[in-house]
Amino acid sequence: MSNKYIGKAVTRHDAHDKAMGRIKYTDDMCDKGALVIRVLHSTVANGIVKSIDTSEAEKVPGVVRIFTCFDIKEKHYYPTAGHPWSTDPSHQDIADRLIMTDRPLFYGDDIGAVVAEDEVAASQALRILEKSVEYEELPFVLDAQEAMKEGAPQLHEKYPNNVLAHTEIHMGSVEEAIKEPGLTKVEGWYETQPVQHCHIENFICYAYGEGGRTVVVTSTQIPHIVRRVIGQALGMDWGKFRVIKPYVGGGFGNKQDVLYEPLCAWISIQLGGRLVKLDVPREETFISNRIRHAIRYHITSWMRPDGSFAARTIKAWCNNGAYSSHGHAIAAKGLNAFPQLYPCDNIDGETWTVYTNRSVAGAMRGYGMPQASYAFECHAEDCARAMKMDPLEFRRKNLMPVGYYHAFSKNELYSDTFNQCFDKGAEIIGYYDKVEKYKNQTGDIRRGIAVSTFWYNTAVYPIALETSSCRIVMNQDGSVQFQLGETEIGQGADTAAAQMIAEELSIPVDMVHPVSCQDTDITPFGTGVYASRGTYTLGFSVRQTALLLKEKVLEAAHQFTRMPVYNLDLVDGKIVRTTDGRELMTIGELALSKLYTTDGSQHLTAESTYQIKSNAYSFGCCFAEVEVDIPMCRVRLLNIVNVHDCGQVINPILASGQVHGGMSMGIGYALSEKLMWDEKTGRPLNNNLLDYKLSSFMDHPRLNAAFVENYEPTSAYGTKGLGEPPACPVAPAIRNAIGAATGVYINELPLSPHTLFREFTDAGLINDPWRNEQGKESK
Amino acid sequence: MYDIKALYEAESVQDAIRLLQEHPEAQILAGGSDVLVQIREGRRAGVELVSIYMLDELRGVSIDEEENIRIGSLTSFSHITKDPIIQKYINVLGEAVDMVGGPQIRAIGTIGGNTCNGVTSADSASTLMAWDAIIELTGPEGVRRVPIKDFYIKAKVVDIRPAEIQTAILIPKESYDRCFGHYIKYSMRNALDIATTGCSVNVRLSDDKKTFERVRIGYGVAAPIPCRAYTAEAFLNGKEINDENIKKFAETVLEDINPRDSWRAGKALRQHISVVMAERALRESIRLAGGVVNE
Amino acid sequence: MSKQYKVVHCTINGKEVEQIVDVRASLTDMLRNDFRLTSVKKGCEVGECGACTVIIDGEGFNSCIYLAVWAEGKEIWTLEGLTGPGGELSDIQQAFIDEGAIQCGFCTPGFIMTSWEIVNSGKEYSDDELRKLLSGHLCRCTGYENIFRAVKKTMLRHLGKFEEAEKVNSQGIADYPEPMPFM
Amino acid sequence: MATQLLMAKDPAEAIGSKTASAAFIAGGTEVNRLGSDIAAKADTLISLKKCSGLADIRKEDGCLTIGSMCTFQQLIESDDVPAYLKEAAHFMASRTKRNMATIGGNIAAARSDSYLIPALHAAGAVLNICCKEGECASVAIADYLDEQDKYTDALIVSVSVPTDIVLVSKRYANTAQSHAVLTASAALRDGGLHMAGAVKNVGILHFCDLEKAFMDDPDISEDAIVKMVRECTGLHTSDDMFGSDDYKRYLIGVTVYDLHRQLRGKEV
Repeated sequence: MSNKYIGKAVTRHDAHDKAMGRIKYTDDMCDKGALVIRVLHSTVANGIVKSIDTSEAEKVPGVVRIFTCFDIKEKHYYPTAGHPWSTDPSHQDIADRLIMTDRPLFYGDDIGAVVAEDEVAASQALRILEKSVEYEELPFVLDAQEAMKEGAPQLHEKYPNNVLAHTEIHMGSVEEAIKEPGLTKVEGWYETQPVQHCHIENFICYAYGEGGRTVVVTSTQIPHIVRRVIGQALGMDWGKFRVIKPYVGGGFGNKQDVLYEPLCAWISIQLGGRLVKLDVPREETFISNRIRHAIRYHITSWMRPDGSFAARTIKAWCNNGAYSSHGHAIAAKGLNAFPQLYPCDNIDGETWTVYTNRSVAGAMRGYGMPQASYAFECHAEDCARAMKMDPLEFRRKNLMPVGYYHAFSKNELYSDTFNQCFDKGAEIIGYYDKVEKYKNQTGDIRRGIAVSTFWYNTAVYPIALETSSCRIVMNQDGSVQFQLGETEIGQGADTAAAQMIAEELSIPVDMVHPVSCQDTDITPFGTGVYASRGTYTLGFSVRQTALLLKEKVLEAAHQFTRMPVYNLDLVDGKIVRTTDGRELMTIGELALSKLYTTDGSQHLTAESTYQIKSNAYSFGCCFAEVEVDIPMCRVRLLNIVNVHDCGQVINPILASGQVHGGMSMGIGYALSEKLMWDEKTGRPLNNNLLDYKLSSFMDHPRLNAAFVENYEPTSAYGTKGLGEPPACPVAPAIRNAIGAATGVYINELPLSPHTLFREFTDAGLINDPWRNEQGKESK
Repeated sequence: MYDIKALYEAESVQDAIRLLQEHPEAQILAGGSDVLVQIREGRRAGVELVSIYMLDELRGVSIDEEENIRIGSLTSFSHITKDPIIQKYINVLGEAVDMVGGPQIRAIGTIGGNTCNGVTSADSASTLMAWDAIIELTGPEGVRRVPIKDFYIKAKVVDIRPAEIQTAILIPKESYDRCFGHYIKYSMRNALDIATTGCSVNVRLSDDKKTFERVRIGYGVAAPIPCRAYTAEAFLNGKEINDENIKKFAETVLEDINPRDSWRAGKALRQHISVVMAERALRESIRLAGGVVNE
Repeated sequence: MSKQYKVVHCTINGKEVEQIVDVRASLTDMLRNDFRLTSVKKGCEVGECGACTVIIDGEGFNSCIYLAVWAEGKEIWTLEGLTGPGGELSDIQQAFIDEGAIQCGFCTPGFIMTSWEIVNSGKEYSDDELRKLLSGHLCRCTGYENIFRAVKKTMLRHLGKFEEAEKVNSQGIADYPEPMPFM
Repeated sequence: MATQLLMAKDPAEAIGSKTASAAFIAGGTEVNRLGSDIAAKADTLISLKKCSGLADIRKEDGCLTIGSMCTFQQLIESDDVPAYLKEAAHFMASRTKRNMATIGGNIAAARSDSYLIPALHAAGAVLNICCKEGECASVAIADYLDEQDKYTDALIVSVSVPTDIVLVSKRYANTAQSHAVLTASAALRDGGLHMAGAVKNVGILHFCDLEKAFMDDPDISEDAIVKMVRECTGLHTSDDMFGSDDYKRYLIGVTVYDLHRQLRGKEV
């Protein structure tokens, strides 16, 4: 039977309020009288805070209180990652953070805080305070491999050589396999850069005392986890805190970490529960929140003459920054994907997660896969070229085949996803004609087209707990409210859930009201949104809960219609006798009767938890067509198409919106975004929206999102993850397209003018006659 | 809220001058797109400000009696771009200021502020240099006019005397008559960005459009202050329009500019780009002037 | 040190108002704190992201780097002002909803104000001109695609070109006959 | 509706700007109370809060000059103010209101339940009033109340009251906070008997007939006095929420009789 709401372009339930501008984000809800907190950040990349003289700063009119790392009497180290807690200590995240530390490990670490009546007083005091800190400066290290060498500065005692974790995978025997005659060896170093989430709403939270507890209103993806971590950070019962998440202005993983909620709650408590607000300025969001891991890869493949893989090795160094945050999970995900995307019998792989004196890397859309996809797909292109095979055919030959089963995760590729996506994308962009057209071009302006794919799964089973809870309450008119543990951060999870409930209960979707603002006192437990788990995981608990509620409704209907439950059904908001299709009463009449009957009145509600024990591959590809202006070292993206198999699409407009957003993040990742530090001082160089080159409206062509809908058998509504996959294949596709246009294949990101100039010069595409004459060395 | 010690709002130019004399510490606030941002960053926190934003008398573009194009210093970028006089005689200036930041910045930013903050990356500066603009300053001793090449002293320092404000920017007729130009802004993204290097070229061709009567080329971010490549200009003036001369002209700019090495861009890249832009801007200027480059 | 205050007379969303402001306040501060117009958002406070854009005398400005005292005598429009007395949405707001141009919604107010200025200009802009006019706003969720479609469709409808508006679809594969050197 | 507020610096400025459409505001308990239309009718309020020279209390040979802006609470806490006037001030039960209400304001309001006027009237208080043309005059409070319209644009600067007289007062109200149906005072001074009262919804009355009755026959009976008041045609009381006409007349009778009896007990 065709769905009434699933798969339809239902308008976002909050679109109207957002278009009117009346939607309330955290700052909009905070009372104007709140005290302002500004964090005092370390201005050394590694060191010890000897003293902080607050006397001068305290004189600034309007300053209420100044806290320093020395005010922390009991040091409660706490983990910040938005992972579900584990009762098994060996699985728990590393607890290495303090709300304020006297041992700063990166430029921008938190060593104090000013509390003032307004932002001007706060910033005045902060500037004075910054000059009254006495540090013992220590040598620092910024590069992951450098940090592992003997004699490098040690950040955490328990982790010698700054290695947070080191894992390996071995299959078959590479040593033996490479003895096979006639093999072609392809080797490459691939370097990805640190980037930042740049959600337009900076992180912000405020806290106040109420009823003997502390309420924290925060812009977060993980309210329940935030409550637990505040408890851990302050050494207090978790129930002493209530966390409220209003609408969020984008998260992308940065708000999947606990950021300043503990510090903000602690300060409110020190001030007797006064209302205090901590609004992070953009410049501090860049360096003192979370960034994406910069990962360096070394991949080697031995190819047989027929273009198949005989053996492969991979090494990956993952720069984690000063604290653990998500720990080894990001590196592990990349390594785990390597043998699956291009299966091979003989594989040796290892990866390190390394501490450095840089901003802390955490979760960012893709969680290690955009980095891995860049390395894997650049390498795949290099292999195809080495074997003189068409890159697309090379991929079709070597990619994970239909029926592939991964024992550990129990994931299975049920459909011929890769080929379907390649075919659809090629057809939309006109790939084959353009490949012909753009063969062996010359001249200053050249064009190229290429394709790249990626590996991705959905949610985090079996690595960590996957659970989802839902509560649905029916009103007297038959309409319902529902609450979920999965948070709305702009991706449309609420609307997708509403469509599912409307479908399951067969009532109009505008009678299904999401309670979007989450409150740990009221909302059922949930671990929030990350790992593209939203629609997939909430589907399980939503369907289960909706069915429970339907049972109660039909049970009640039996009472009023005298018909047996097995002859009743709920169709288009009416109780229907299935034997002859007669409509017996409307859902409104039923709900009213059941609630107000004097014989067995009952409130119609259902609540349940579903623990998800399955995962789902969510693959796709990106076709990019570029025009390269070689003399000016500029790339113009002519056309770009992403094709994704995310199972059954719940809402085409919301789904394509997710793909557009991922593609946009991929374009910036490919061409312009990079966080930079001063090698000599460890100071960040471009932590603002002017010098950090986020793509503007004029840096994007039209974005095309297409879907291949293979119903996912393990999923409640046939859906699979879609939040992160679109960010993965774009950068390699653009790199390969530039290669196709110019013959220069670059193994580093971003592909900015600086990089292109150096690579084009080395490749001889740029050779200024005047440079040789005047002997100016070019570097 | 900004960390401003005091704000004095001038009602007229004379009132502004009086306020500046009364408060010698005070700095001038025009559109504020630079000053207010620097206050927030702390560099100018706690300053006294004399706001001249309300002085409509300093807005607008006109042709004065000496046939100079007169641009009021408080004219916003967006109004310059849309002004018919600019479009007719010096359209390149309209195009150049149309590349500053985004539409909203161009609505508030003023050409006076853009030139007075003395920054070499100012999008208007390289074009004004290339068109020998005259900066008009009004102060306690009355009106003073300074050629823009002398107005810029060193990085972030311009020739403004105490209690003086910039009131207009003039383009003499001799400068714009029969003259066509093109500006290229090289930046890392196509909007909301600061020039890595800016190159503005203009030409006046002979009547038969075969030879260069006068060529001028100005650069932003190729030196601590906006500059001209005089050697390259001298080489090309009077020469025939052909590929060889154009290429030689483009290479000769290197003798006049000395871009620095920084994390924003390496010296080698800046040099290379400056040469490529010189050629492309020149060719476009020739096209605009109706000239044809014979191979 | 005593604070400096000034009375500002201006029109906000069609209503004449008077407000005492601290001369240090930005227009964003005045609109958000004194008039509770919380659609005006703070994303960077340095005039980069466009989330604070309001219309002043017909032109879009970043209100975060615009002093409140400069609003004297000006006519200011924020997103709250575009909705009719009975809650009727303007066509540009409806287009943002219909085209899926809204995700997290934080950049939406700024974008809609600039778009409102564009579609009410009565002019027809090319695709590249549209991109340039909207380039003062940063968005991380949408990749600008659906926003572009919403603005283009509304612009065409304002010009009475309804069929052409419906043809603005998402399958935007463009062909560029000539090379486009960067200049 | 009053849109202008003028903070008068001195009496000259206060009087100078007092036009027909302007109103003085002293303590504000009268102008700002619920139901008052003073502010509504005026276009300007002239505040005397910061007006110099109206708040001090000066002792001069046997009598006291009290600035019109002295508050009830200042009267109570002052060492110089005679006991009878403190007692009258205490009639205003609310401490916070006493901190605001002024003696000048109470007189100018001339309410029919005034706290102070009966005592001031019985004591023979004299008001020092300044008019527009700058000249000031001393006016007995009885005369001021008789021709109050003459003084609408004038300012009461101070009130002079005798200190060494015997004066007793009585006030009847349902609760401490509610309006009094009768406030009456009787005094022995200048060799004579002076009685006055404020009767709700009637006004300030000078009981000269009763004074004469007591003077003529100090032992006159209570019934006679009550009968006299009941039959007094000059008195126009009416039934209202504060009591019936008969009740008020009876109350006046027994009260003045009681006051007179107290005075005789305290004959100096």
